[in-house]
Amino acid sequence: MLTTAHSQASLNIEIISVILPQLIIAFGIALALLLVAWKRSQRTIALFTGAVMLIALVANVSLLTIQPTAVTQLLKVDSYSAFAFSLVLISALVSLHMSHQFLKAHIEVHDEYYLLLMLLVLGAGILVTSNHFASLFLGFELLSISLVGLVGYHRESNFSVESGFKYLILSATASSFMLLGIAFIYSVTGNMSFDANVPNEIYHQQDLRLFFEMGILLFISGIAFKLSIAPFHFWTPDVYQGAPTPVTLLMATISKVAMFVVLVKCVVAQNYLLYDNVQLLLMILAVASMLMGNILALKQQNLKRLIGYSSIAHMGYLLIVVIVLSGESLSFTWQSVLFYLSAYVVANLSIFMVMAAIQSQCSSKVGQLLQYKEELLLSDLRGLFWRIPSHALLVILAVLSLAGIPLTMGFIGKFYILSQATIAHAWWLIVTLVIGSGIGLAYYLPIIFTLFEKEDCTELQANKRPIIEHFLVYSFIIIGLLLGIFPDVVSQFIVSNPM
Amino acid sequence: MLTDLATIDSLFYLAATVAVIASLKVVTGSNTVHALLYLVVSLLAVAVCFYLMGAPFAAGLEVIVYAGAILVLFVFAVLMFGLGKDETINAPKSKSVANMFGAMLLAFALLLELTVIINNAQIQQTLQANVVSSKAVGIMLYGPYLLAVEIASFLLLAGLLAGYHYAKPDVQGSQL
Amino acid sequence: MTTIPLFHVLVLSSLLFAIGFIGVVARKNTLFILMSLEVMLNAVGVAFIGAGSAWQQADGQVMFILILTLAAAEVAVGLALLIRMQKKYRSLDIDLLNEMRG
Amino acid sequence: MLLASLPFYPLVSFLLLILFAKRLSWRLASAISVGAMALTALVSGLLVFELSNSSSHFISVDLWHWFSLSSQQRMAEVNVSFYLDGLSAVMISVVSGVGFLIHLFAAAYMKDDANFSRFMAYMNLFIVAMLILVLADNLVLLYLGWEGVGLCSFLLIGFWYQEQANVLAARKAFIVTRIGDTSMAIGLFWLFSSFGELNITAVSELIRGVGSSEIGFSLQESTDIYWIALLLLGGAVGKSAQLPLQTWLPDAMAGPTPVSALIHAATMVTAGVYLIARMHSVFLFAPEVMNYVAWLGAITLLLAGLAALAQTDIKRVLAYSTMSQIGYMMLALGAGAWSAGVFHLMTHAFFKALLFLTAGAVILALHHQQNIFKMGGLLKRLPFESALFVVGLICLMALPGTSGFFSKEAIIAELWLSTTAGPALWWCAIIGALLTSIYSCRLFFLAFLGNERFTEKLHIEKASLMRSALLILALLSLFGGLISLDLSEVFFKIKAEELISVNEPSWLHTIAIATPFVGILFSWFYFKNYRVDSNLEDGVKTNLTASEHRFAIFCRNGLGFDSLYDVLLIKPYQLLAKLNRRDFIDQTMMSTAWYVGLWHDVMTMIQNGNLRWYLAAFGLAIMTLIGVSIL
Repeated sequence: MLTTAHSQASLNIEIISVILPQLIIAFGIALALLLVAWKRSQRTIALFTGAVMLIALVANVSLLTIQPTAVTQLLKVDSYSAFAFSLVLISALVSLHMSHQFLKAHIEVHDEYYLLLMLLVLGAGILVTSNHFASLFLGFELLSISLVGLVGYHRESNFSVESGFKYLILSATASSFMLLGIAFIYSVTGNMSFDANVPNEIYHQQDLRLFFEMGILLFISGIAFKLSIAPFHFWTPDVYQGAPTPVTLLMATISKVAMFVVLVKCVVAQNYLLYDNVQLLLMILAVASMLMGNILALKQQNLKRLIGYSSIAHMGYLLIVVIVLSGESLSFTWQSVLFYLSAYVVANLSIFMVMAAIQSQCSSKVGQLLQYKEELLLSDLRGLFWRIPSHALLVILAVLSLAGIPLTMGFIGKFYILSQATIAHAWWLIVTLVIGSGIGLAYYLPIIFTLFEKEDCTELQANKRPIIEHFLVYSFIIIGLLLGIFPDVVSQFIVSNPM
Repeated sequence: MLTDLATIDSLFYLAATVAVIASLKVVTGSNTVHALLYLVVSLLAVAVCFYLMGAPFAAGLEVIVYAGAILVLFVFAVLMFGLGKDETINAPKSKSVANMFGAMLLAFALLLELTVIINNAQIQQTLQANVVSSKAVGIMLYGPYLLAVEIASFLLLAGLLAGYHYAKPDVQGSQL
Repeated sequence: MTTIPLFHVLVLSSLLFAIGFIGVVARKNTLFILMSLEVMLNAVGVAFIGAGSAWQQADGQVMFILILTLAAAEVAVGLALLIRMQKKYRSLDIDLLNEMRG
Repeated sequence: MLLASLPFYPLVSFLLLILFAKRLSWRLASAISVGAMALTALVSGLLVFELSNSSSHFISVDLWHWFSLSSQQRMAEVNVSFYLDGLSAVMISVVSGVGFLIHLFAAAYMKDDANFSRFMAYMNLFIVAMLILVLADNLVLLYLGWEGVGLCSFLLIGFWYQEQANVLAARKAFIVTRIGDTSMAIGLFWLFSSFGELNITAVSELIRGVGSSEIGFSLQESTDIYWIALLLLGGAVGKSAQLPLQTWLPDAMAGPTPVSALIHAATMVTAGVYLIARMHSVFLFAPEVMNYVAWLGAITLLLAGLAALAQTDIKRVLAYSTMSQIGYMMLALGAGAWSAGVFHLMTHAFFKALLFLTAGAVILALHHQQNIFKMGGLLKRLPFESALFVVGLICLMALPGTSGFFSKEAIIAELWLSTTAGPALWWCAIIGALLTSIYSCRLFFLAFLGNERFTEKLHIEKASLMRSALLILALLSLFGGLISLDLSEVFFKIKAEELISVNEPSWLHTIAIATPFVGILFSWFYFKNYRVDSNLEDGVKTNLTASEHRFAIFCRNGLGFDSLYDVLLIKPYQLLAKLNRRDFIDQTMMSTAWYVGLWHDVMTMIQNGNLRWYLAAFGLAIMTLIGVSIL
């Protein structure tokens, strides 16, 4: 009576090897704490973090073809989660490089930044593998709390407290809502594992059914908050704007990837999420996000806010896959979701990389101190093509991919979504997607125009750029080009699981 | 037996009412410290509810950790940094008897309940039958939920680090 | 089975949650918002304990303990932020925090 | 394989030019780009030769596997592979042949531009995209080319991006055509979801197979086909500037003239025609849509003809004329005269490229003066260009013997008896031909005859590159009609239709051939004051109202058309011209943009940065959702 069916799964070596990447990160955190006690140096800790993540990434490679394996009842590792975690780790590595550029100009040593970054990655790792509401909730919170620490990290910034508080309070509210939802679901089903079977009699008891449906709704709205799906998107642009650029990148990539993967996992496993009411709910959310995200982005001049709004729209597009999900084509669903997420992540990484480069270039030395450029306007991109063509090319690729122009990954991703939607005959969603993408062009294209505009002032000193940055920029150009032309490369990594 | 069940029920509803009223006082209050104390009352009432629902371990934790530790953190913060200042200025000055009476009534209701529960053997017996023991919770925590506990420790670490970063004094002569 | 109907426990929890949420929305003082958040989290705890005892499982209590850790972490960060806000704005009025918009 | 390499010559040239943009001299840059085009033209010539000699009706080549779409029931491989048959052979010869000539011309025309190599790079890129479009063996690759040409068109219209008007025109062109593109994309998805195939040949065979079998289509399938055809038509309408998405084309004339010639006359705008011809199997089984195509073509034909009459800018006249000629092609396609439509596409590419390029030479000579009211008397001053322009115009008017005559007559001949067209559309085509000759003559009289209103010294460039390109095009325009096109292998007929020539009145051909001459005569008198001399001041309006009494005199002279023309032509024309001045479709587009902008403003107000409002919105949203989903 006291033990559930899964409780006896012991932790043997085989199972531990499955969550090795997560364990590596966790040990990395513990070691980093010791390292801080031994020697406080900006460079050491940054290198250490990078090494830990690289090792985790390597450890993750062998998991890409793994059969679904349960690790206690909390986690379940399969090839999809491994793929998603690689995306997370890659984004974290890029962000780490950007963070190091951002932090190294300061005298103070920022150990806690790197620790929080690793904690964030750990949270994401738990989320993508979670198979239980408890681990979902813990991953969610680990992600949120570390992000709260990070969004307001630049304490001298005017926006530090504001964005910190906005994120903290809204995210705490959202997680309370989500928890209440989980509690309601649990109170009706008596099991918090994703694999649980929902007793049918729920639907005959009026009061329980009410709580059950409310539970689902609250749960989804909590997740929707994290994914910044309208109408739970309000925080997105503000926090994006206020956070330091590397942190915004983390929010735009890691948090979105992890949350979406866990949402799909949950929906796939718990088929009650496919009932009509829930579908209607998701459809409202998707339509609202596609329209609101695009419309709000329309005349936006602040680059980070623009990306924030566009992320709202993209999550709306992606939600379509969940809505039209059916039991038969699970592997296709996963393929679409992961491919779209990879395209989205690559595009975001590219744009943020350039944004960070511009920010560091535009920062001006005031006496001893480095005045960090916080606000990044669209006009700051003006003439980039004539100054640093490689960076501009990267932005063009990324923006085209986000807009879904052919020969980019974004196009293939949208193609996947649309073909799923047409199979399910979800015409309304398709129409909205098309309208949304149409509006989207009206703000994506001006970004490209701006790159080519002649700049008024050329006084910006051309700092010497670090080699890693060159390496990253060129490799992302190549990745963007190659994956647009040969998208099969990515699809091959997304190995379908025999369920 | 029936009467006893009815008693447990009514005790639960009483504690629930206390919790609701105290929570209302928390969100409507104007004096920070008063609101915090009402929050303690609310938490204690909820602890009684837990006890009546057959979760004595959770009830204990609610009192010790929640009311005892977390709220004390609040109180410390308020007192040490003078956070409640701007609110106390606007607080009503009148310490009317009715005001105190309300608070005392809530506390008294809880006290009454506790004595009734502890002294009534039959209630104890019924509760014993339904209890989910702390042993079971422990087995769960260190069995299937072992990873969750580990993750929770990382969660606390994250909270600690974030809190440390925000609260530490600014370094002189350095941006950031 | 306990004698208290699950439905009633859930109603209690929803009630407390609603009160907390109203507090979060309505209060201007950031400290009160944090307190109201605690009320909300506590309400969720009530729901979990109720559900756990209805099913006679320890899972509910385990979740409660996890929520407790969350509450602790959240309060730590929240109060630290509060202190910064007090230093910077000399006030705890949440409406001051609207520089970013549009 | 030769076929596989075709798009790579311009691609390589594009890469070279874009990489070494600033470092290349004019000579080198033009050598690279024109050389690549020459190679392309040569190879496509070889390919056409190979195709005509080979026993099979097509050549195909697989390059690489692009991606695969799978669902439970179906699995569609999307490959990058090319497919060449009669239809695409016509297209590649036009694209690479005319493209080559225009590159040749452009090399001279744009010589002094600072960004010369960027310009040539875009032109090459356009050729790449266009070749991919016409050679694609599946619809996704076709769509890629489709978007690619759109992008290049956008880049080239906005080539002189320092000027506000050009940028606006570029944006407008891109966005308006995107409306059509999305409709097309939806059509493709629909096609995929109902037939599970995206390969063009496979789709055609599938549809033909089911359609001509005993059972035929189920009700669901025929509705599907209807909608797919309609959505594809939407794409074609956007790209080919037909009603109601035509507004971008005249504005697109802001780009450099070779661009107008290449993209907005000869090749890209005919992509819609190509698409419909390519997917004719789908259209054949949706006769209603064929009928729409025909009517759409006819209406565009007439309206654009009328609009061309009222223009003052020489390039805009030609742009409207392009629209109207594409209307002819659409009409042909709608009537099931596939070969005739494609034939007209080809001849039109020749003479319209010639017209645009000559116009470009004239404009260059006149220091970028494009207003025809400020020209006049150019026949004496620019005899070479004028002669070529006349050649282009007589082809446009389809005077007997020219290429335009052959193709246009072929179209008109098939209209009367077609099941999806009929006499009404035949009359439209005739009136269209009449309009064509009227506006052509008006253009000629205004710009080349009469007194010299352009007083400055002409800037005459005797670049042999330009002139040779123009000459070849002129020859093609004159004699292109003699090329015989045999596309019977490409186009599928539902059943062998018996030619019932009994029903066809014998006077049809006489009228069809006579029409242009009537138009010429009409305008000879009607635009007399332009022709002969004039006391017209600078920048006179079309002043039709003023010349009303002249029209009356003309009528009294008794050609017999008087009352008919007055009712059928002049009155509606004035009305339409007035309407079109304000360009109300344009207005609708703009108001949509304004409306979206308004929504943006409203939504931005919601995003007010106030945390408590966000929280309240959170709660409100949940409350609303509970209301929606539970109640």
